[in-house]
Amino acid sequence: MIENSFNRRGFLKVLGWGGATVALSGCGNTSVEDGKEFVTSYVQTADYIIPSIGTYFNSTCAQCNAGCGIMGRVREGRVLKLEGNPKSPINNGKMCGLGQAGVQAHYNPDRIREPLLRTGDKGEAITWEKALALINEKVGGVKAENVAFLTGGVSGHVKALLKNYLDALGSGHHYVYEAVAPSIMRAANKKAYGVEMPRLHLDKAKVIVSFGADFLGAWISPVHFSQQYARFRKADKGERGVLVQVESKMTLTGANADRWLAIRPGTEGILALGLINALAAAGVSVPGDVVGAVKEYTVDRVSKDTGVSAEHIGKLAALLKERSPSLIIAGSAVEGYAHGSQNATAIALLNQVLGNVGKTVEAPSSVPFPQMAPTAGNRFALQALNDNMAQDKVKVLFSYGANPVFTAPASMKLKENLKKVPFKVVFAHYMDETAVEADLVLPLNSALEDWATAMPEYIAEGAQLSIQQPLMEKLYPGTLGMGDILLALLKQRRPEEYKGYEDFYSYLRSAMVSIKGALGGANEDDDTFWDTALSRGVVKLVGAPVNISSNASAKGLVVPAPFVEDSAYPLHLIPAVSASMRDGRNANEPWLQESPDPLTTIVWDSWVEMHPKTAAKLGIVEGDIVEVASRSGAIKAQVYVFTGIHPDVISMPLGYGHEAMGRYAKGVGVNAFKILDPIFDKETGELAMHETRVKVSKAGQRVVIVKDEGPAGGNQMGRKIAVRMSSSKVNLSEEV
Amino acid sequence: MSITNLLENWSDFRQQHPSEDRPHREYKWAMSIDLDACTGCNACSVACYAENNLPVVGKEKFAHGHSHHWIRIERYWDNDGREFADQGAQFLPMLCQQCESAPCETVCPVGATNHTADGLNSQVYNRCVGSRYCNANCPYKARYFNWYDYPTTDNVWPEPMNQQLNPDVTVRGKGVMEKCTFCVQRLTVAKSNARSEGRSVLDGEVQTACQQVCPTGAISFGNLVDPSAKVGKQWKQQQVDLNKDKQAKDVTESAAKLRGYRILEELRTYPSVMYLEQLRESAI
Amino acid sequence: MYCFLRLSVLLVGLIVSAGSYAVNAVQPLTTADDLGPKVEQPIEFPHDRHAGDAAKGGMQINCMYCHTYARRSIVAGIPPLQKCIGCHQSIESVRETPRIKKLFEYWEAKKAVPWKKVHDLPDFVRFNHERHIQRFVFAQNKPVQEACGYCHGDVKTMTVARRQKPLSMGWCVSCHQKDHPVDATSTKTTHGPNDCWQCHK
Amino acid sequence: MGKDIREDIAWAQINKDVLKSLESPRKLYWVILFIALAMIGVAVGCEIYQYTGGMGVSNKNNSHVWGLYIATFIFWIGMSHSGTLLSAILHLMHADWRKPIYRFAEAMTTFSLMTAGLFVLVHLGRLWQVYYVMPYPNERWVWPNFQSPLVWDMFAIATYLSSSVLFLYVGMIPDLAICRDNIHAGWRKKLYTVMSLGWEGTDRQWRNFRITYLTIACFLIPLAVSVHSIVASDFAMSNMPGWHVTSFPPYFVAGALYSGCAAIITLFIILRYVFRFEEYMTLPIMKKLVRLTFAIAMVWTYLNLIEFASVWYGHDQTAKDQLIFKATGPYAPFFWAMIFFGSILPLMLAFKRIQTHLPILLVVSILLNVGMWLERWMIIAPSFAHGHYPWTWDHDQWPSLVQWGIVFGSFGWFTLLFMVFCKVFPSVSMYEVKEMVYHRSLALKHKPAVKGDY
Repeated sequence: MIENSFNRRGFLKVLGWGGATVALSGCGNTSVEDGKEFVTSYVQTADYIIPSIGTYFNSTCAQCNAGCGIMGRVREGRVLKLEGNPKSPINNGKMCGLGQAGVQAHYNPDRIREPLLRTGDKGEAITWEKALALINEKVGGVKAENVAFLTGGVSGHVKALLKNYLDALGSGHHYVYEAVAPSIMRAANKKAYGVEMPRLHLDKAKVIVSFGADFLGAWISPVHFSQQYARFRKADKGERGVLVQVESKMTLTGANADRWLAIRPGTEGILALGLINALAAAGVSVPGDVVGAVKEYTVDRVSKDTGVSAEHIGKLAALLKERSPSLIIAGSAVEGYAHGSQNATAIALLNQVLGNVGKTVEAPSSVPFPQMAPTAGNRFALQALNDNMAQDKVKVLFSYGANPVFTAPASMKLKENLKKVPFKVVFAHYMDETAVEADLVLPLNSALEDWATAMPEYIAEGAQLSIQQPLMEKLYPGTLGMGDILLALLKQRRPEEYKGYEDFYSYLRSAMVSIKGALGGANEDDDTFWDTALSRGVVKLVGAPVNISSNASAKGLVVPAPFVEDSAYPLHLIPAVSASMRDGRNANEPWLQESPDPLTTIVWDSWVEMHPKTAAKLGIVEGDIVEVASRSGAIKAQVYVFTGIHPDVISMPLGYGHEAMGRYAKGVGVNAFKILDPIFDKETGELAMHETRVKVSKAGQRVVIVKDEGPAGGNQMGRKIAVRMSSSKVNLSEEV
Repeated sequence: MSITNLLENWSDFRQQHPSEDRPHREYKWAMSIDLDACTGCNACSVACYAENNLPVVGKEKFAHGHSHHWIRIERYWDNDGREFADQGAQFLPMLCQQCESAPCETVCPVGATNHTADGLNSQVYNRCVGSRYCNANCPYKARYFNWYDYPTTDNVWPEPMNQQLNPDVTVRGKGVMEKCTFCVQRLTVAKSNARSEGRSVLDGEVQTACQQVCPTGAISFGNLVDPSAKVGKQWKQQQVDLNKDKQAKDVTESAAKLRGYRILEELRTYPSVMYLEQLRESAI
Repeated sequence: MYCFLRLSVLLVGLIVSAGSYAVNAVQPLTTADDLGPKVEQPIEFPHDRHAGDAAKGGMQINCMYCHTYARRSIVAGIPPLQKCIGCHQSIESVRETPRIKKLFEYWEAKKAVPWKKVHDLPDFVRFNHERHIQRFVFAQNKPVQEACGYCHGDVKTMTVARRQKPLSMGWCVSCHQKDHPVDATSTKTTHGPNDCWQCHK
Repeated sequence: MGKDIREDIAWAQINKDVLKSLESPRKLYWVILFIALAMIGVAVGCEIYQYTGGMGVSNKNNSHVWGLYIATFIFWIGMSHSGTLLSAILHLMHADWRKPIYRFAEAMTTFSLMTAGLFVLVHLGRLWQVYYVMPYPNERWVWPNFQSPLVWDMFAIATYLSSSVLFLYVGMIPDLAICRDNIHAGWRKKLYTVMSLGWEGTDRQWRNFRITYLTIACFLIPLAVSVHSIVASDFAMSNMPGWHVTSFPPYFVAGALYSGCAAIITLFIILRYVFRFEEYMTLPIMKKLVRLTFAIAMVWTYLNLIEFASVWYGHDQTAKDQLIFKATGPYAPFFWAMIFFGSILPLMLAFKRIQTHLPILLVVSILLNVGMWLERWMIIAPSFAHGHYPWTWDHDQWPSLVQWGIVFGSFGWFTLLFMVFCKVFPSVSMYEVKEMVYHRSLALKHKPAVKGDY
């Protein structure tokens, strides 16, 4: 591997000239054709660039918000494959499938290639100068409070520039929106521990009880957690950690649990309190007020309320008592209810009672540059923006890194409200559902051709700034990076302050160099510091640990009784966040569409998961098309029957059902966001994603599900293929 | 080659079983996959698409069983009729097992699939005539046929997606069989580098794409001939012998605590991939 | 009856003699020179001036001075324009010749010279220059021009390079396998490895 | 019960009757020819579509890589065995009833082999590279893989085809001379003149002819047995459950003879009608043929049962699962149809009345061959659908219309070749019928004549 200690600008130039004459080799079985192909030929080149040998450059993955370090293999000016950056403490050289598909986001044939201005129903290509001038004009023509900026989670220098721009406008309306984000858990953590994102140490735990946290699949920082999980399963001493997953719909993590407990939806808090009660009874020291608060949660009552057998509750309590430290995690299945905050608080309380705080739940580090610290998105932001739009308070709307038209439930009427906004600017990679509604669409560079910095919300150790750098020359001259656009917009407002920066790159470099002391480069000259930072891909920050509270207190904790039956809408709908689809932003990457869902092995479509009992009751078999109707709407999809789901629940994956975006995403599956009911968490006002009740009826059709699994299903038919044994028989410490 | 040469070297043209007296001398590439660490996340499969120029066939062709995933994740349930799959799933990454006595090699009419001196089961695309006999004889069904001409099929590699193709790996046209190669393009580079320096490839110097990406490190890969290689130590510790079709675990009572096994070993294919059994806690 | 017998004896004799010829027949090897097509290059590069013998007015520059990647990469590579300019900047005598003027035009436009491939291999073949240079030049101390010439012919007598050898599989194998039986257990044979995956990718 | 060949028929009459078939067949002949051409058109269209689009259009997949092409390939190979049986084996056994019918049976052998050969090409993913299968000294120093049963197949079929053509041709020489002498103009005259190799019927020529014919016949018998044994090893050498069966070679040979005999019955009836051969293709011959078919059917049934039993009582659970799947899974209707057509239906042939009832025999013989075709398909498809590896099982892989089209067209191709042959060459051996008549009349001289039925 060759590191990049060189003049960055020169490198880009080299690529430019080289890239222009590189013929694509490796395709097809062509025969000897002397004199037809071109030889890779450079004007100038660096010593380390050798034709046919890949050069690796470090950058940061932008496929989700986890901020893994990546290492792009570049050959003859083209990025071919992404590997994990071994120097990144988040992913230590490893990656997930979603991250691998980053090259397909970059080379995607459906990317927008030039700025488009709406004229009637069509988009007309315009120049960047014209586009930026138009923005200047529109923004100048309205009051500052009527300008709104909607973004996904942002951090780093782009966030700092964005803030400056909004300040320059005098508008404080920055809505940070993430369609699927653990925002209720953040609030509950803040309340219980004093921090929003405590650091979890799965590898130090002997028992993990996860209440619906899909930490191996799609939850917060899955690659990092997967690595911890590997050490948890096979610790240095040979002890094997025990994973118990409690949830209503099996996630990838649930599929890897030693015991997967199907629980009635929404009763996770009750089980947590029941476990505290059982632990107290077994002699674990529990503060008095907590004992008082949980004493009515007897095993029998909890078993009745949650549907988890008394035997398993007892075993789980015994396990937690015997093997310490343990780790209790509250995931999205817990927080998706009107009482989601209470659920999460109850589970945090269990952690505190078990004394895990400080052992497996640790304090994060403070971030030295708050202007670059991540702003975590939530759904409440969209709600607020939507209300403002409905009241005609928004005259100019910018949207970046979010696709609200796709991810908003139908009941929000977001699309209609959006029409009330006279001028909508969307920064986008694809003509997605939101871009289609825009008046001005500005095409962005892909993450592999753009400069940026990122500060992940969940950092494994200390604090760090991840650097995203171009791995190749821009594919299309008509795209720009978000940093460049913001800089250009700022030059309109504050020309004096920003005229010294030719482009975002020069801004970023001087900004980084100016704080090199805090970035561990105090003794280096500017060039050395900058080159080292780029070649590492991550810069360590010095931050102080913050305090974390381990005091268990049941103050204000009220967990409501389980749901009452709803005869009109008897089933709960769980919108599932899958590891590759997430909220649908990556749906146009064909590798992800063709990568089978781990549990159902379905590809290229959405589906309805259903327990055999429920299916039998409704007379449904696999492949039946059913109508799933909530109070807010109805959608149709194929049924997949399996035993990894509670009979009161059905589940549908999110991220499918695009009506625009591109050839691989459009028309694949249905959009489960649309039918979510407007029910909100009582404390935070977040949309309660799991609260929607539905009824299911057969639509009459039946299809053959397209999936990898054959007619034998998951049955091995007595053949020794995937084998399982009891962990007590094995001595892992003897193993290599 | 003249016929005389053919006759003289007949025994080397015959496919042979591995044996103690004909061991691989420098390299024997092998793998071990820890099913207790595998979470079934599919990262390996996507990485393989990226590394080996696998076509995305689309929904319709996938429905007809024309998918290309050299490494596929199989998901098994072990419910025994219980109401819930309450011990989770059993995930199994299945790839070409690079059998030492590969059933596919003996039946190929044109010799397009051969055993290399490194103990790999090679597939030469340009020699393949597409009789598909190798797939018929593969008990693991780990071979994938190019039912269509994907390089010229719409939306498989539309411009500019074709720029992502790995130049070190041939893009296969219609009518040829393909399969996992243990990332032979990486092995060749590593071997060449090592030879320039007058040494053998070191353990960890070369990784397969699936191994490199795996977040839990479930896949180990290396040279069985190298005594310091992790994979060799694993095989040894698990008492799995490349050249046997019954292992200690199958024979002796005391070896029941071992986790290593090879799939469908009784067919005497002598696979180069050892799996480690998944574990489940009995206290809960 | 006798006629039939005679006929069969004749037939058997024919078959046996044809067979015995076939058994010992030499393989139809294509080691003979096989001149490739003339390739039009953007600049008619005189290999003879640069690499030719001093007696014939050449400068005897080492092949790997320009084709510098040959010893460390699978391709020999074309030198970057920078390298041509590096020398020609200070060679005033030819500065105004048409070819050099063209060269400087490319340089001033910062445009790479679109050289065409003269020695093309099918896309499913991997040929490693590094291995061959390491073996012949560095391990066996063969003269560079001789080692390169095994496959590229006598380039130092040409202007624009032209393929001289067939570069076909049989031609490669004629070195790799001649007199050396395959070995299923080791790639270390004296005349190079010969399992398919060494060259086919 | 019909009459056997008359002993007193004049040799000239025989010539006249047979040569008539070269000139004026019934209208049905042309109808059949046209239908055959149309069928070939369908197949050619399908093949062009498959060639340009890729094998995927035939709707096979990665776990089910072989389909109807291989099944039909074996079917045609099997069909070819009857000709050898009738002309070579029965020739050596001096069964003289074969004489009026062996010619067309032999033609059938040749043409069904030619049809089978096409399926090898149709099946290949890259048929333009098919010459890689042949061993020829080449520039690349590469040989085919001599361990592969497919290479054995290639050798076996090539040898068998060339020997069959030779056998057919050598046996035809005296008849070609008759044709030469009786036709006086046109391209046919030239053709017969060249092909009869100057045959004049001298004693020396006859002697040499007999020896040559006998030698080839002796050579052909082991060849025929080995050909289908080798085709059987395509499967028996593999490790697929349902294929990995030791008894496959004799089972395949029996099946081959069976389908061949059934096909001869079918063609017998058709030729008898179309070319008005009632005088020569007589009912007593048919009766013998039907009895032979019946016997082979029972042998086949026995071998089938052996195969099932050895799997059922064996230790190979996978093979047993596979057998149960065949009998109960989605392929069950075809499996039981095969049992019915192959083992139950031939029991009808045991009844004397049916043995000479041509309409019924026509239907039954066709159904027997449907059963035999199903047998081949039931060897291929269920094993792929339900093999070693449960994850890749594929129970509902139905062949696409492209596959059916090519299989359908192959029958047209065979019919075309066969019908053109019958129109151009004498499909009843004139000289052997004469011999037969002569021998019978000799026998009559020594014995009092028996009147009435045979």
